[in-house]
Amino acid sequence: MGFQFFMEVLIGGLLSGVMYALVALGFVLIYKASGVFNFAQGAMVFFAALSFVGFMELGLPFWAALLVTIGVMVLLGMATERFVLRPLVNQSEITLLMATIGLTFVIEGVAQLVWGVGVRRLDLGIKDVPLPWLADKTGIFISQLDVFAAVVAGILVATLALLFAKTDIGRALRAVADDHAAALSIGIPLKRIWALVWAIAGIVALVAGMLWGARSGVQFALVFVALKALPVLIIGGFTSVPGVIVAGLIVGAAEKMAEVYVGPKFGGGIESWFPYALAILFLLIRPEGLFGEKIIRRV
Amino acid sequence: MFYREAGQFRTSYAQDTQIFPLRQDRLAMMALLAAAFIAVPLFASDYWLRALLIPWLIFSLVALGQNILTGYAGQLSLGSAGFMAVGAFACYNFMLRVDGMPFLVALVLSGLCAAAVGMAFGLPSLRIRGLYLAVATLAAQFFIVWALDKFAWFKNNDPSGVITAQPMKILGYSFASPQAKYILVLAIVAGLALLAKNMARGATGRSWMAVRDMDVAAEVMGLPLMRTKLQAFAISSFYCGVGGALFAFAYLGTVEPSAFTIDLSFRILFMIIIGGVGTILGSFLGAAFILLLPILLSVLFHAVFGKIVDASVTSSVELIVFGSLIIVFLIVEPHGLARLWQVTKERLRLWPFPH
Amino acid sequence: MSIQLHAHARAFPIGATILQVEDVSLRFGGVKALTKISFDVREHEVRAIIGPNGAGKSSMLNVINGVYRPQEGTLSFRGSKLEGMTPRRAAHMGISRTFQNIALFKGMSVLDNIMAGRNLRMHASFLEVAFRLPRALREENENRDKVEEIIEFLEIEHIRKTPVGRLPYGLQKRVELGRALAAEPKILLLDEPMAGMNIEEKQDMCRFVLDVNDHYGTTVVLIEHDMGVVMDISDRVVVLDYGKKIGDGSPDEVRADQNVIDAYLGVAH
Amino acid sequence: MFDTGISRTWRGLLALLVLAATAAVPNLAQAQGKEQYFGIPSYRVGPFAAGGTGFFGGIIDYLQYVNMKEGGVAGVQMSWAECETEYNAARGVECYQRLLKKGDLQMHIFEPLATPIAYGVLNRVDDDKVVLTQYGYGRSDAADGRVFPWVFSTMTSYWSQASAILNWIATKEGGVANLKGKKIAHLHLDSAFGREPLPVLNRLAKEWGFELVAIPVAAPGIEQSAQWLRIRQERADWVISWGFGAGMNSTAITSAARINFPREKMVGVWWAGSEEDVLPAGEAAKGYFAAANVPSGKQFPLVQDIEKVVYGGGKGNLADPKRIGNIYWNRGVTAGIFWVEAVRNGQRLANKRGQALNGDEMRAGFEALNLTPARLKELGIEGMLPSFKLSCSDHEGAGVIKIIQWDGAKWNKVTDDWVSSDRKMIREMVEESAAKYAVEQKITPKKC
Repeated sequence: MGFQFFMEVLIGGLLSGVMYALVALGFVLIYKASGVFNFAQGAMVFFAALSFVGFMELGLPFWAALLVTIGVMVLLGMATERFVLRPLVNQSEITLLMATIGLTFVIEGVAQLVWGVGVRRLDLGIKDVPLPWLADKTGIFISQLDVFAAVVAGILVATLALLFAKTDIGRALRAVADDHAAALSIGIPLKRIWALVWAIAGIVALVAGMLWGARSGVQFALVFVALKALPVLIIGGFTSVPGVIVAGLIVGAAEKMAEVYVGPKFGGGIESWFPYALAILFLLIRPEGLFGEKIIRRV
Repeated sequence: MFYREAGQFRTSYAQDTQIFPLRQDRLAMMALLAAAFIAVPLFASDYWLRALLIPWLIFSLVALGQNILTGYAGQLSLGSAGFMAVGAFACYNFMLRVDGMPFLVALVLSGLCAAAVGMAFGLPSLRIRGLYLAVATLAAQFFIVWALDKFAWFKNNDPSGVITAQPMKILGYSFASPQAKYILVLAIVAGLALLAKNMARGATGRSWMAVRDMDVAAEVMGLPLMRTKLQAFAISSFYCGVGGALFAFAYLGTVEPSAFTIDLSFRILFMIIIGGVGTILGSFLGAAFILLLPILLSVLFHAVFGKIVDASVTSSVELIVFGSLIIVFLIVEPHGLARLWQVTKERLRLWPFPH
Repeated sequence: MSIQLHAHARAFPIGATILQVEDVSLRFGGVKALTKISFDVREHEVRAIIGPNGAGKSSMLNVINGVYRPQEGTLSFRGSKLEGMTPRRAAHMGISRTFQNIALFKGMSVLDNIMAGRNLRMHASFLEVAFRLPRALREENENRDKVEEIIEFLEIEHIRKTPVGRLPYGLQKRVELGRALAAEPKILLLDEPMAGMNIEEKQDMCRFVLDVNDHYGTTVVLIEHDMGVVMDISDRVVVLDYGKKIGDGSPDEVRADQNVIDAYLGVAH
Repeated sequence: MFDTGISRTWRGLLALLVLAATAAVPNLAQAQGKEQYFGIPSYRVGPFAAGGTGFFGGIIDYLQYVNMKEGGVAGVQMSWAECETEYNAARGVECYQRLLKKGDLQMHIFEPLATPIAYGVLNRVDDDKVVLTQYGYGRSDAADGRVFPWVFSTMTSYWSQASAILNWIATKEGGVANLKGKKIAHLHLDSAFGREPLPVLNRLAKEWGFELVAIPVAAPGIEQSAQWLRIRQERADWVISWGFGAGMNSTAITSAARINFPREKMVGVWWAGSEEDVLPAGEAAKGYFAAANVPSGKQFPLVQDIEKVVYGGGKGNLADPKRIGNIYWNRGVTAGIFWVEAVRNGQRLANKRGQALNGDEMRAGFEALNLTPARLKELGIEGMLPSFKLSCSDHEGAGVIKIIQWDGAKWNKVTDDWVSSDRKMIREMVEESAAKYAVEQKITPKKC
């Protein structure tokens, strides 16, 4: 049992980490492009999943519902850019953060007004049970849904990477991320880019929402996955996509290890703060996060 | 027309540095205090005292603490609810375990406990800044609540894992009636607010703001960054701690650790952003906005739509309106209510002559 | 103009060496910012460090007041070696400075900025301040006297209560000088005090620098890459290029130095 | 498609605006002179809204039913005002104070269905003469009416529930003896609520010789892989799932499936035993057990009648009538029954037939709650509530539960008669704990 169990904890942890990273990804995209710490990401995850299920309930087939929801999220993203961010441009980081929290309330309210407060389940056709063959061969239990989620996350990240690397939009994005002023000066439509990024973040939220929803139901509690993403973010650095992936894996594995092997000594439940303690440790070593850009402070 | 500084000259630095250089302001402040201490207890209904004014004062105090740290010293922190919890549980235990412990002493001690904890969790601020620090301080938030929840000793092994505040007695008089509670809280808050104002306008405040605005320059001028930052954390946490103790003793009565959630921390940060970063007044205005606006909305909606519309709808709409108002407000006046007030005053000075 | 200023006998004749820099080398990773720099600063003199952009002038200043730690070489203050300098220690020793790109406390008024400059002279604890105990009040008023004097000296009475963020560039530079003076420094380090100024502003600044030197006898070490102004106001000049010292001496000597001329060719001003 | 979403939103807002005009219309109850006023601190948004809408909807539907069916209690109309608490202590206290007075009307019963809010007002109810009912939650030792005269943990406290659940597990295992050496995991929300039953569980673990493994889950509990890895590591025989909120509870079930832990070996606290708690888990929830203070279903005559009268009359409170007969809604109805029964008793005892009651009379009426089998039959709720009576010293009364099982579509009761707790032991513990509280708070227990 010993080693098997260890492997189970490790792999399980890593896979949970992927789930965290999925949420953190949305934060990074927006922060990178517009310097906004978008606390509403959690609400967006909830809203996206809820809308998707809602449309299915209205009788839309899976793919149609998916497309429509993507449409919704894109609209939401653009609306946010137009009505929240654009008027607040050049405001301090905190002000922007606070605005996104206000946005959180709005999204939560709209979601519950439009779709009601009922709890729904989301079936992606993959059962959340251990991979049979793995269980038979090694006795190690790994949920196939988690594996599926990991694969999806991988594809998502790969697509984004491609988007950034190969397309003009991507190049523009990177330019914006590097230096807003410069980007403007070479004629990149900043506002359009921001809207685009918010739209992409919305889609990322949808993916995260669907996977989380399939795992633990589509319901208000999905809002709180944002909290799981925060330590991941500071370890990975607000501006680094590979950063959050790695950090997600680290946090996932570490927190499970801690909860299973150390937790019992303190009566358990240390998962609530352990990732943050871990994050602080990382920060003390690298204040700008694992992959974040080094902060150079000239005199 | 009467709001003028004409004929009021400052002949000494002391006069120049007083809180209200204008006589009119001084009079207004006195009137306000008189009203708060005498008129309100006499005429305000129990509902106003027990449900609105007492919590408002308490949260103003906490917001003040947050403002010292974030507004003046520029350290973005999300641990305030945690520090409140420390204060609440410390006060309970002092009252419980030291017999004959005077309430006010317990209050101060609990503030000191919070200050100590605050300093400990402020240490990362020496190396981490901005949003990174904010998220890092969440560690305080979660760890404190976890610890208080986990170890039964803090709750005197209460099987339900809650503490029940002891009656507040000062010199034999027990502050039990809403009026008495209100006056006690008001006195404490007013006193601490004055101290905060003194620090803010004195050398202490200058070093905080220096660290906030340009820490390298501050250091080059010989300011000890570490001491200044930790001092800010300590004082801020002291205010939060006292606020937390009052929250438990003068407001909720019976509390469980999980009453001090991260959501509360966010709301407190909200209060200072909406109210005005780096202003004493802003803390009070912001607390009013964040605390009372949702209540106002729900009262309004129930009054208007009452039983006619499904309450689920009104509740959701309340949420939407609240969120939108926050966004709109941040757009219209990103410097907070305090700035708004200042501007109106400036206008008043020149009125009726437009500048 | 400065010539005249120096013509009459100085209130504080140039004295003994107050600061000695020996074989200082500074590297950032592989990049060599300073290599084996040595020079001295005498009491009450105006010492300029000049050189083209990227010559390592600012680095030199940052070494002097302990923002950077040189890998090699030593600093000695009044003959005693300085180990492990830190900005705070420098401040306590009476070294204060201004910054190339203004580093004022934007949110605070001119008055508060300069008052902050005197923090080393305020010893009241936060409790004394909070309760406005005698010592706190006394310190506040005494230091305010000094600060008002400086404000007068720099002719910025009219903006006393204005948040520095709202001031024009030139005035901000002046306030920063005021903040540095507030500490009543032995040595005043000025990092390109005239950068980005127009002629009048530059002349004002020159006047203030010389007056400071004259009036308080403050030793001034200033950086400029614009030779013109510097030559007039400084007693001695060190010339750096690519982190190396290529000249040292009176303005006239330096002006005549071939290396210096070469270094400055191409970077016409 | 988004348009439907938008237009719905707009319709919502529009509805409000339109209704704003007609808001002046006074509500029926107020029109009549005599009315008994209730304050309803509901939560209809946020993570627990699914339960809140059901429960408070049930209460309102029953009050409405009493008004429509029999014109109130002896002509006294039931009236009520609602207030959104968001399951938040501070908001809840504000609601309590707001609802306390409505014009010249006074609130005499407060049921927040939220532990933090109950605590927030615990120290206020005595002075305000408000009966604080904790329907299946809150301080277990509040069952001691001598120390908590105004608090009623009717009808089964957490401690009784825990003991009853263990009794049932014991019978499943074929007797207490067979529990020796078995392992029972107490998977609980890491909060006061989650730890509440530990005194009982630990004590019985000692007495019966099974091993108890307490495994806390940090709120909100939508990520439990670590906890279930521990359960797998410990090789637990049974898991008691002591969670709150659909998020945590459904996650507990799915996480069990992830390690092939048999759902037939899981028993949920009744806050983990509603439709909302299992639906998100889908297939995985099949076979999952839960405790219930009130079983689900429409088979009860009263429920059918409410559907006919209230919803037939278009006065139903549930947005989605399909939820009639759900656990939370049924619970709400029975809560309403307690209130109305209290009013009936109160009118009788104070012989104020056909008049509104004051605080003391309401308290007396509630304390006189006596649901005999005959009465249950009259009300048409046989099997929906156990037969029990309260007394001056015993504010709990029943201390029994039903065990229900999810078949993938609905809850079925597995025990026909109610599973009882160890009444004697629990009472001892209650009195002991209440006494300690009395000492700490310098309360002199009143004589009974």
